[in-house]
Amino acid sequence: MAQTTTEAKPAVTRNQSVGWLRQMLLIRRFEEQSAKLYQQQKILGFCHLYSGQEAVAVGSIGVLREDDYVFTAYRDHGHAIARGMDPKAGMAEMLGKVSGCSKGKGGSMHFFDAEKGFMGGHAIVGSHIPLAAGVAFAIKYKGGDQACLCYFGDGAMDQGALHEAFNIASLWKLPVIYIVENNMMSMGTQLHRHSWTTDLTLRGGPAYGMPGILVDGNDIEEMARVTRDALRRARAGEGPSFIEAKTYRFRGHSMSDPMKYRSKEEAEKAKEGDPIVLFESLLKERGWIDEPTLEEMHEKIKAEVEEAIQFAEHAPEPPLESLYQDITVAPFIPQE
Amino acid sequence: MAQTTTEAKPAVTRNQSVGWLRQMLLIRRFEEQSAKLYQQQKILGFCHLYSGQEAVAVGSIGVLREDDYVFTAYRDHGHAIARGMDPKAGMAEMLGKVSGCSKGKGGSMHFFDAEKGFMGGHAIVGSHIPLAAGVAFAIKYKGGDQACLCYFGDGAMDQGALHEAFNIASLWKLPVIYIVENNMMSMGTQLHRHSWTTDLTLRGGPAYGMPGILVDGNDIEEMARVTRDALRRARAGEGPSFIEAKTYRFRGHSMSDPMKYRSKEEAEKAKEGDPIVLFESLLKERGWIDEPTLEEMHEKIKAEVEEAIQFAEHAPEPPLESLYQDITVAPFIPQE
Amino acid sequence: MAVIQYREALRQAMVEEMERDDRVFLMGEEVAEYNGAYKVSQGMLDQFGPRRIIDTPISENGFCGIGIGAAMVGLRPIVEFMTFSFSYVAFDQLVNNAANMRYMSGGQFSVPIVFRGNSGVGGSLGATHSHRPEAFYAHVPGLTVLMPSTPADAKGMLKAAIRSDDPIIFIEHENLLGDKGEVSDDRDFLVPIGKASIVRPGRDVTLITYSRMLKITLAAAEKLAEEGIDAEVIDLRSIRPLDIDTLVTSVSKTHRAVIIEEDWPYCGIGAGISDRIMQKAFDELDAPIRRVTAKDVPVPYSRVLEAAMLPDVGKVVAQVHDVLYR
Amino acid sequence: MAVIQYREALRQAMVEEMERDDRVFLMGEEVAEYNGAYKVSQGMLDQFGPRRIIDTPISENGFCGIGIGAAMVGLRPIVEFMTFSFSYVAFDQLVNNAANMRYMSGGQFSVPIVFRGNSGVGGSLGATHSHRPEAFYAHVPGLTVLMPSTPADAKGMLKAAIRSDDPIIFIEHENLLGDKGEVSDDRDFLVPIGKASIVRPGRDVTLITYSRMLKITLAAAEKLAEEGIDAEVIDLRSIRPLDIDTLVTSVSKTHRAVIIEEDWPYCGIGAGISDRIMQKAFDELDAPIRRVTAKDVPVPYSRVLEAAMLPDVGKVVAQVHDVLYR
Ligand SMILES: Cc1ncc(C[n+]2csc(CCOP(=O)(O)OP(=O)(O)O)c2C)c(N)n1
Ligand SMILES: Cc1ncc(C[n+]2csc(CCOP(=O)(O)OP(=O)(O)O)c2C)c(N)n1
Ligand SMILES: [Mg+2]
Ligand SMILES: [Mg+2]
Repeated sequence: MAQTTTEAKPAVTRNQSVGWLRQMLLIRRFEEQSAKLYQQQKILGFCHLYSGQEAVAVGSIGVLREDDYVFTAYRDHGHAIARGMDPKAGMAEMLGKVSGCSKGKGGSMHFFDAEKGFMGGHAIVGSHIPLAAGVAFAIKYKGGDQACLCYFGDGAMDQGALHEAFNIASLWKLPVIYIVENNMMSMGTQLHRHSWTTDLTLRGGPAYGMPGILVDGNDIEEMARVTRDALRRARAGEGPSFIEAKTYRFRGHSMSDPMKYRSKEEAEKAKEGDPIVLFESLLKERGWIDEPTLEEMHEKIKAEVEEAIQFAEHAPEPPLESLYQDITVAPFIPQE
Repeated sequence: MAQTTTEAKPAVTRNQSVGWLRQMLLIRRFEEQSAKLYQQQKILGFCHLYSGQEAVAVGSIGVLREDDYVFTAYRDHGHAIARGMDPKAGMAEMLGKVSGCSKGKGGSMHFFDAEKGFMGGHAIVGSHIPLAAGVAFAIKYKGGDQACLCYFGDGAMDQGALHEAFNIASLWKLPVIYIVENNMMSMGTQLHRHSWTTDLTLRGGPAYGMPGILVDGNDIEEMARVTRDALRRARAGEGPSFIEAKTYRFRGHSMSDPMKYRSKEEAEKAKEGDPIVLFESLLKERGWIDEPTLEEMHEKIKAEVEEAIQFAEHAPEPPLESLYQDITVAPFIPQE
Repeated sequence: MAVIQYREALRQAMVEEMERDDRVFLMGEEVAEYNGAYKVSQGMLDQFGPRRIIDTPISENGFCGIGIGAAMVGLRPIVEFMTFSFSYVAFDQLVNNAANMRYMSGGQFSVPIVFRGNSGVGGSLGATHSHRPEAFYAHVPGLTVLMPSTPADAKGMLKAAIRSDDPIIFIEHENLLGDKGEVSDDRDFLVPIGKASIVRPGRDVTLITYSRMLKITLAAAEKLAEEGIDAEVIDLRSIRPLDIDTLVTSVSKTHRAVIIEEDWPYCGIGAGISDRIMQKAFDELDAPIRRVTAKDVPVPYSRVLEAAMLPDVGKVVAQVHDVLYR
Repeated sequence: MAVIQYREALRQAMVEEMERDDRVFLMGEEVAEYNGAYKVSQGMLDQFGPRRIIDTPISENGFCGIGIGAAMVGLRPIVEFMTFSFSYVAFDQLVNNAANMRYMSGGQFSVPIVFRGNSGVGGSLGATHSHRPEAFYAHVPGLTVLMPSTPADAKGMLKAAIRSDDPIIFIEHENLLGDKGEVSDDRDFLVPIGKASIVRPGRDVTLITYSRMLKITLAAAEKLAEEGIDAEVIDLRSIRPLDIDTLVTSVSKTHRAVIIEEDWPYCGIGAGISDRIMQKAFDELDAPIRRVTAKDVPVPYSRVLEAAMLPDVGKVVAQVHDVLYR
């Protein structure tokens, strides 16, 4: 059974709160503009937007230390930005430019930022879940007290890789925190049609000897609180944790999804849970932010994303010789 | 949590009981003689003996209908014989003869008997677990009320294939019964070193919305009883079941395993739980069998296995042209 | 005859065979309620209902195994990979169970199943989503590998695949799905497995290709015609078994060959074909068999890098010039 | 120099590199307490303890991913497959994550990892346990594929692999583990990656092989010598990258080549090599490059069928006669 989250709100400072709101807004704006660039065919391939789920990444990454690690799946812009990736580098990546965070070789699904411990977006569902256990293994091997956060969707619960990694992580007490972002959809398949139960803590928590923590992923302070608990466990050598963050994606699965499977009412209703709106109200209520400051923040973010776009548009294409670069550390000998 | 098995013993007729004892003895003898033939290098490759675990297969297969199906892993001689495979065909297979149950192409790890619904021994750990769900799927698709029994070892709990199949079997309510033969060892690795918990019902039962039934696999009547319950569920369309049968393998993992990891004391102690000895005593206690009958049975079985060996030794090698046969149903065109 | 899309040809093949045979069903991610990630199964749920058009969880290894198990007891599953890149998480099921079951059981069990879905370098999908798996599967005896390049073949070959009693790896191409062409309405229109098609007869050089690269090859043939070079273009269609007779006949006429493929160069299909021609027709060759392949690098996201990686008309023409010593 | 087994050579390589570098560790099924399913890691748990010699559950996909993740942050894992046949359940991790991580991250992450274990037709192990995976992995840019055939190479190549900063597929052979040979004691004895070895110089024909088939090839060369045919025998050692220069030099001298391998014929290593020689040295060839391969069938259990499936001295000699037109 899921642990419910009944404790009092944790203390989050005003500064931190405002910073988190700022990050969520930045992600939202980044995604909205990405959608436009996709429609203009400046962004290509598969592109999955994070709008609606911002509180999950920002609230949990927000309580990490600089030397912790983060993995996620292909819906990765939000996590990268929450981890401090420069939006310029992200946008340039999506435009396939050499100034991108993966030199234009990764694209939307494969953001990387080694300096920030951002271990990548990964596009094969479930495939990165063992990788995160591997980083946690290395932390333990080296005797460190960092932790590794790993995000994935509800659909990834159905990949065998997850279960192999979970058993080993628990058996070896690895400092990894698994966060399933349960947006109730695996592409166009509703949760109850792909998982035998809609309570994912039954599948990922006690079944692997980990705490299975259900949390409202739209409540950023709750996200922070449960992640802090899990971090404490990890750093104390008590092993992995499993967090189910219930959330909702506002947009289609990817940019090519017309979302025919969703009623207008459902989408409208979901907007009521918009984590940004919720957090804005809360901060206003607390008197931690006022309308003018908020407006100024919105404007600054607009400008920041616009600057990122300009940067990306003007950045150079990768040179043709880079085709053969960064394949191996040793000189690469093409077998042609 | 595991359901414990506290009910009264089910009614098993005298005839059936004696038949089961006979089957267990036949399997034991078959395995002992196989060991000798392996040492003589008449049996090759990998050869995994079932001695000590007989009650699991015999007790559960014993309550199947003729039109049900059975899958197992590479430790498959016992299940095949319990399902009625002629020991001649099994022995000839191990000697690589064309009269073998797989025409000499499968060997010890790949016994098949289509007529008996024996769907094979399968040698990649975990790989047959989805196949069994597939047969169960076909049963449901065709509107039948058969069931599919699928055996595997505790080590197979660690393969992703199992978890993918379990979720789907539960989601689609497939008539499949999964029986983990928990002999506490995955090759040379003790259960507690490969699974985060030694209670496998935590990993395979409620975590997949199936009953997780723990049973003493050395108690053949208990095996029969829990399998009957699961069969009822399956035939009624209530979905899959997970049975953890605790048992012990008397011999090494395969014929090449010197079992250095095991103390003499442990092995001696385990013999006390020998399912054949237990069942013999029980039947004697009930007056269902007496010493002379038992001796006669032993003798007959010896003769039967000896006959199987003679048959196998004298059976012809596969003809060389069979190398290219039975690859595809359509005429096979080698790409040479 | 009607002019329809490659996508629609695939759909028709499945629909017709499902109407004909209740044992045939379609299973995969998003094939039912979503009507297919690439809309290949559009409307099929409406027509056949959820018993036969089945959405699966993202469990490729699991549902491929389920398909194989169902095939062992007489059903005839069509298993869709959203893209064939995702078949690598189910590699064991395809290469061990589908390919070997009949052999290992001494002929007792056959596996009449079709694994289908698109593949290839679809356009900035990056390294993990742009695989061309044909060489892997063609390497394995027990599997049959088909890759249609036109709507007509898409339909006729898929129907033949569904009627086959053996496991078939049926690989479509993302960039062909929207292509249009004439397709037979005959419900028994089948393209035989193992037969290549001479798409353009010619005298001077044999161009061997398959799937999406047929278009580039035909464009190159046009270009070469302008120079007075008469190229014969062969669309393999069947990768395993290979129609070696058609290839040898052609090379015995032209004495020169170029193989054009989207796959990597080393140990792939093109090398496999080149070797087989050399085995059978070395003395007919007036020049080495040249190849135009994708470059030996992971598939990059950037459109300029991706384009540089892939074969194009210029590269084909250059290799033809080379084998003609021009 | 000491005469040791191939198995022991592998062990020494691991031990020496682990003594040298704390970042190196060994992980796999039964590598620790059992001392290795094939005793390659004998005694290593005693020497290095459970922190560095680690038994895993039967979760190849899981622990390969764990190895890759650990390598991304600076460790240097050696991951043992009990046999390489079991790598197919981890195919995604090898082909997607190990091979592509550096490229997809624009060079930010490298994956210094060695995947090692034996492979091949080990003796009546049947279709699922006798895989020869080299062609699959050699097809993929980003991976390096090494296959030593002697104890000396086993040691020198494994040491080089462990010191490499890239993902290495290091494939041993079950039937070579007990072979003995002279091996250097020098703790810095490394066999460079990408260099073939001319095991027997000769003038008349080039025999190209690797791994276990070296023994059959050398036996065939002896036989041929009796007939006055002087065969040059090349042990590839490195499958990717291929030492094409050594091959071209040899073929330019002998003008004839036969490739001997244990793998299937179609789209495998031999075809890949044959094609590359043709590309570089077609004009040097006085005969087609012939091949001796395993038959194009799943691997049968029966010892007579298995023997019939595999290359042998007679088959090699016959193909040499063929290229020499005798
Ligand atoms: C192995 C594999 N199979 C299929 C896909 C295609 N695919 C990409 S995302 C996706 C849905 C995943 O849903 P979920 O895990 O819930 O994440 P979300 O998109 O909701 O964030 C699918 C089917 C894939 N990338 N990898
Ligand atoms: C995927 C895979 N990995 C490894 C092996 C080698 N192997 C065969 S049996 C075995 C142990 C399995 O133990 P368990 O599942 O408990 O079954 P038991 O042998 O006890 O019946 C191992 C590691 C294999 N056959 N397949
Ligand atoms: Mg989701
Ligand atoms: Mg066991």
